[in-house]
Amino acid sequence: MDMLSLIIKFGIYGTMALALIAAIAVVTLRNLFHSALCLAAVLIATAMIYAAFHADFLAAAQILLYVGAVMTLIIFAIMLTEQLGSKTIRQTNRQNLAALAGLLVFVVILGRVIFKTPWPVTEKALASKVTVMELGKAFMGPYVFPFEVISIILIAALLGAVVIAKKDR
Amino acid sequence: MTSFIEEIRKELSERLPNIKLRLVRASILIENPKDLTQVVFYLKENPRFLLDYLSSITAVDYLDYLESVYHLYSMEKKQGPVVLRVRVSKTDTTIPSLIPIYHGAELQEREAYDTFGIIYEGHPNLKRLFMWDGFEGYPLRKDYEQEDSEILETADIEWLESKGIGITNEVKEKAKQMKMENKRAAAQKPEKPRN
Amino acid sequence: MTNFPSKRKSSGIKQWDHVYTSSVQNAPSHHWLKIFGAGALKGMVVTLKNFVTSYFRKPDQGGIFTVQYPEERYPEIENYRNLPFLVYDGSPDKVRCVACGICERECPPKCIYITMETDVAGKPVRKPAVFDIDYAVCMNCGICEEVCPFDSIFMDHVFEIASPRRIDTGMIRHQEDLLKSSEYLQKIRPKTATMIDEKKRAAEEKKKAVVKPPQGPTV
Amino acid sequence: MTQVENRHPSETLEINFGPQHPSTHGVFRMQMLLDGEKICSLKPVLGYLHRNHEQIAENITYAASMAYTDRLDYLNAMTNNFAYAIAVEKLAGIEVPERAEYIRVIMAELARLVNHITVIGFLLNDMGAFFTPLLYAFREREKILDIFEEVSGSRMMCNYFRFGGVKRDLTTENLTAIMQIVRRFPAFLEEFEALLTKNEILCMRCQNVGILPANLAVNSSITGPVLRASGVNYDIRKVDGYSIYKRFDFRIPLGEKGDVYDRYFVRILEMRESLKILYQALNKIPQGEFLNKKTLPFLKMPRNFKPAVGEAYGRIESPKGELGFYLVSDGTPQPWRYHVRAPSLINLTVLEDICIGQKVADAIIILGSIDIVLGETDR
Amino acid sequence: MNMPPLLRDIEFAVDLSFVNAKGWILDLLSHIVPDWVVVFASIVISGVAILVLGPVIMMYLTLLERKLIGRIQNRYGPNRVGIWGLLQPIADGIKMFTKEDIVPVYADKVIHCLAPIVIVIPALMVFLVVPFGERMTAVNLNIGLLYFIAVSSITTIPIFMGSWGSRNKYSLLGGMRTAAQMISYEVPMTLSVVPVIMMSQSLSTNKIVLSQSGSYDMNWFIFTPWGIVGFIIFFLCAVAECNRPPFDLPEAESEIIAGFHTEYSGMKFALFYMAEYMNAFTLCGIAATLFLGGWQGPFLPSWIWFLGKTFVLICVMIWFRGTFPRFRVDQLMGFAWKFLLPLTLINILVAGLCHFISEKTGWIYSFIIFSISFWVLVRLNRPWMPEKRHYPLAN
Repeated sequence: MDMLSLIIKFGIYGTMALALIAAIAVVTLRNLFHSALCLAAVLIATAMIYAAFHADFLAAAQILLYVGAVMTLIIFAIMLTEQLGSKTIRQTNRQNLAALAGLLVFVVILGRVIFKTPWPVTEKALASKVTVMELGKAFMGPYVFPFEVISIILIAALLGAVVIAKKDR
Repeated sequence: MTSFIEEIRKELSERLPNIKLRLVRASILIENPKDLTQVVFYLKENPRFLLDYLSSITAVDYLDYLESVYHLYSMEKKQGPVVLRVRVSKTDTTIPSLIPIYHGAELQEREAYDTFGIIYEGHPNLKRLFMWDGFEGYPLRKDYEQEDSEILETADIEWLESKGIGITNEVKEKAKQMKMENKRAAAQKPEKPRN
Repeated sequence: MTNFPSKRKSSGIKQWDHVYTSSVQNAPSHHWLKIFGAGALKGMVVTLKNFVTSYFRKPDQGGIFTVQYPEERYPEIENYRNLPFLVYDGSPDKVRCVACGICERECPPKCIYITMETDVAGKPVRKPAVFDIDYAVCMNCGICEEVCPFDSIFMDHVFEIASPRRIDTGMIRHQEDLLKSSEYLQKIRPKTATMIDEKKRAAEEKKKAVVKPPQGPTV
Repeated sequence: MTQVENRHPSETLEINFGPQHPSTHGVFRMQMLLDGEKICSLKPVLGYLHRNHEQIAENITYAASMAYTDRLDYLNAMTNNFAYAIAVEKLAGIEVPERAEYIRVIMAELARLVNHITVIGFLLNDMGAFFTPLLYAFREREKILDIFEEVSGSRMMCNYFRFGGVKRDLTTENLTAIMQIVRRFPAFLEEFEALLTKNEILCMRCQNVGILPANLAVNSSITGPVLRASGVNYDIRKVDGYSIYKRFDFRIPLGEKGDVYDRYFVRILEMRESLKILYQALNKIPQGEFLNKKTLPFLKMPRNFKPAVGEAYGRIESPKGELGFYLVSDGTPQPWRYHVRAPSLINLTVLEDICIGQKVADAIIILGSIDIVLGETDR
Repeated sequence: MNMPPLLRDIEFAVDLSFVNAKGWILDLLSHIVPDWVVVFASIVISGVAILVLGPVIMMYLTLLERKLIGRIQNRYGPNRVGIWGLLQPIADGIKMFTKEDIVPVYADKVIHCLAPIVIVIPALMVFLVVPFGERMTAVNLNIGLLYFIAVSSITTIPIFMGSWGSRNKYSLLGGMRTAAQMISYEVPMTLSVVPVIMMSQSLSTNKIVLSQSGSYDMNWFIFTPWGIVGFIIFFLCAVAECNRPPFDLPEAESEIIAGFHTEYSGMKFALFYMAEYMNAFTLCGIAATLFLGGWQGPFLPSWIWFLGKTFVLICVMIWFRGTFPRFRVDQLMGFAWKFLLPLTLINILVAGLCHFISEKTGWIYSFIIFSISFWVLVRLNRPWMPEKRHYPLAN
């Protein structure tokens, strides 16, 4: 366990901690714009974790899709609806007890799932680095059907958006 | 040129007999301001004159009455100016606005109102054109007394103090005293230059 | 480049038309030539030409026409007028000005202030005691130079007199700051100075030729 | 279940394109109500440069306020002096000798060239071309302003015209210098047009933007290139034929649709017409006195210039439109009433009608193409 | 290449001078410190190189731009500070440091101050994948290009933060325009890169450059039919991506004062400025890598070739700034979605076609396809084409 891997381990734990803090901040911050930015921070932190585990395509895709596109649209929405963004609207609805109970139930279920399922960690999977070439082949090879179905769903979403936007012209 | 004015005057007196007109210095004076719109509308629509271009509206202060002068041209027939005049006393200064006939009169009437105080009825938003809305008085009238910027009034002193500028006491006394006699800090009229 | 129609003989409007109608406007615009980017490319060619010619062309043929102000200066233009000054012949106390006050009256923004000097007995002497010009108010229109009957006030060529504040920074020039010698006038305004000298010489000859009894001083 | 009206009105943004804005050509303010980028309403607010020019003119003599007319439309002082000189000559009945008329026409047409290239330069600046067309225009403008400086004494505040003529005669060097400029100007225009006229982005930004129909233009008493761009043939040089414009062969370019592109291109064609006038005037300028002998004493004593009681309205075709002076005299050296008919102010009446419905970027260009100068608008 | 051995050694040495320098430092260090520190040191060295290279490039790009635009407009650029104005960037830097840092009263302080920092990070991160020379890529990622596109898409968020944080109507408008422009120009940019990836069968920038070597290192991708069209589209999108004229809507001085950085002054404004110029440099670098064969070139050392090509592309960007007026928002978006996007799809089709048929016939087919598609697109975008106007001369 030489020093370098130690530093890297600490780095990973650091980013995980950062992601956790940012996630909590998203829920608790009053100003909506701040919480949107914390959401972006969470997404970038997860991308960093992917990169640390050598899933570089996933990291780049995560940044490109989530931070580049989804976050931009969320912030766009916040900026467009004037009242939503500026005034700090009361976000809590005073039902702390119910929320706490729900949280406990959720944590218990999650814990059992994590410890019960046998994670099939094979040596080969850890060693081999999946290159983009293989991903491409997989998309066009065995997984071509789900790939096409997703594209159809996206086009449907696109048409829906156009119809809604066109309605008030 | 005068023959053109004569011709118009003859035409007007025939067509609109009940309107009193007078020729003043190669221009047509309409006695009663109220029938201004009728005359102008007639001149604009009549195929012989077609005065479709209102060049300028000017207000002039002749001490005992205010006068509004209109220069009309015809862009079709490229004919020279037809000058109309309307006189109105200093007290009730209302003249019918020409906006329904000429869209171009809007800013010029606002300017005449701002500098001379002629109220044009029917003007969509008759506000002051150059001065800020809180300005009293009409600057281009002959009897307008300009405010003297050296002498401070109580209102000025309050504003200055709100901005944190110290004022000496005797200036304040003078302002209070002027307020008692409710005199305005008016500048003396520029004395006639020595001939 | 369009050359000039000097040699063309046909009179009337046709003669100028071909020279001045813009060649771009009636350039043959065949359909296929009108590809989308053609206009933009032509614009870029113009800027490229200007970029290249700026290195070796003379100033007015597309070269660089900047004058580096403090080092290089623009050639002095004789008729330039900026801020008046008073002229004296010989020594500063022999001022041409007789304090008649015409320029004070005619100055549009009223920035000249003159008081006539009175000698011991209280009789007015035809010389100005106080002659102030407020350089901050003066709009250098040159009317004082035109109306002065005694050719004593002229427009100067100095323009580097900026000052940080408008009031009490010496912008109100008193008589001693305004006085400049007639040689200075000759240097900056040669044409007007020579014209005034001829007028003066002609007046002397007329006076010598017709010996008239001297009238009283005209106020 | 009632049909919920889901279309909540998107909130409009109230913006002030205020006195300090890089492209309002001076201290002019537009109160705009924006729905996204589209303009819902636009109120011009004036008065930031109001110096009460007309009251000043009533306290000083006729000759003194000639110096003030330079400050009306400070882009071309020569045409302001020309209009004021014509008005006073009409009032007092002074005629102008031949040579002076030619000098006046030459100076007025040079001022028109300066105005039109500067306007196109600033219009391109508003469109975003980073100062390049403006600096090409300024290169030509410098040469013409040098002529003005040699002749009148100052580059922009010329104060060159006097009642009955001009202040100083044109020497032969001045004439050759002007001929030099006129000779090289078409080449500059070729280059300027090559850069701009067929430029796709300029066509995209200008064509069918801010269309001013002809009848609305006439009804709102619009004059100048803006009116001619809408296709109305009305140029005071041809209509009144004041001064000696009747002797020159020149044509009036008319636009087709009255949008920003037409106003830009009509100004370029007008520059070509001014070049024709300049060329003919420079060739036919006679010798002779440059100032009417009768008005010479008034130069020395402006106080004695007391025109007869009466009124006069003199107007010329200034590069911005019809510039008129309405003077009423009561026999004293000061005018009783001095009113300036400012083309910039009156051309603003249509600003709101054209801009409604256009985008924010178009409003800036439309204002640039109407070409107002605040000195003349606010007086 | 049959070059005399001596000349080749010199060229080789000069070419890899920077790589050798780093290697020399590293093995000097390895004698002193344990090996894991050496790994760390190599990261630090390349990091420091980028952190120094970025701002210096930005400073001298501003000077180059002001000089070139000055010459286009027949005037000198800055020449008062230093011999040809060479010290001008340093003077600007000092000015930026000493200028007062104004934060508007109602501004959202945290976001207002965070925005300039967040915008510089992606601008610097992109330097990782730019291949400066033979073995001089900072990190040889095998998804280099995807990394570049992902990181350059982050710049939208700080611009939003800037426009929202400064609570100013003009910057709000600027923020809206930025979002519209960034999203609508990212799509054609990504698609115009696809043919390059298809032909070089890899996302790593190094492999892309290597696949463009060949006889005299000159068979660059731009010499293929789809390469030209792809290069033009990529370059236009690059100009739009870093908000430079004729696509500089977000900071249109004449309309919305300075767009999203209206309320910024002093060092914060300098950071925005730096991010813009670094984006311009990296985008030109990537354009050179993808289409002009990166550091491939017959004789000169590799990094001179790369910097030369990027320099030429930057001069073209500055040339655009000196010539063109600005698009309007709807025309800008229309140009991207209705003109560039279909063209990139057709370009991918032609690239595929060229892969399977021979060189010569490839040119003919692609010329036919492109001219037809170009004509159809121009026909479809009829409202934006310049109309022919007739101006009668009445008298």
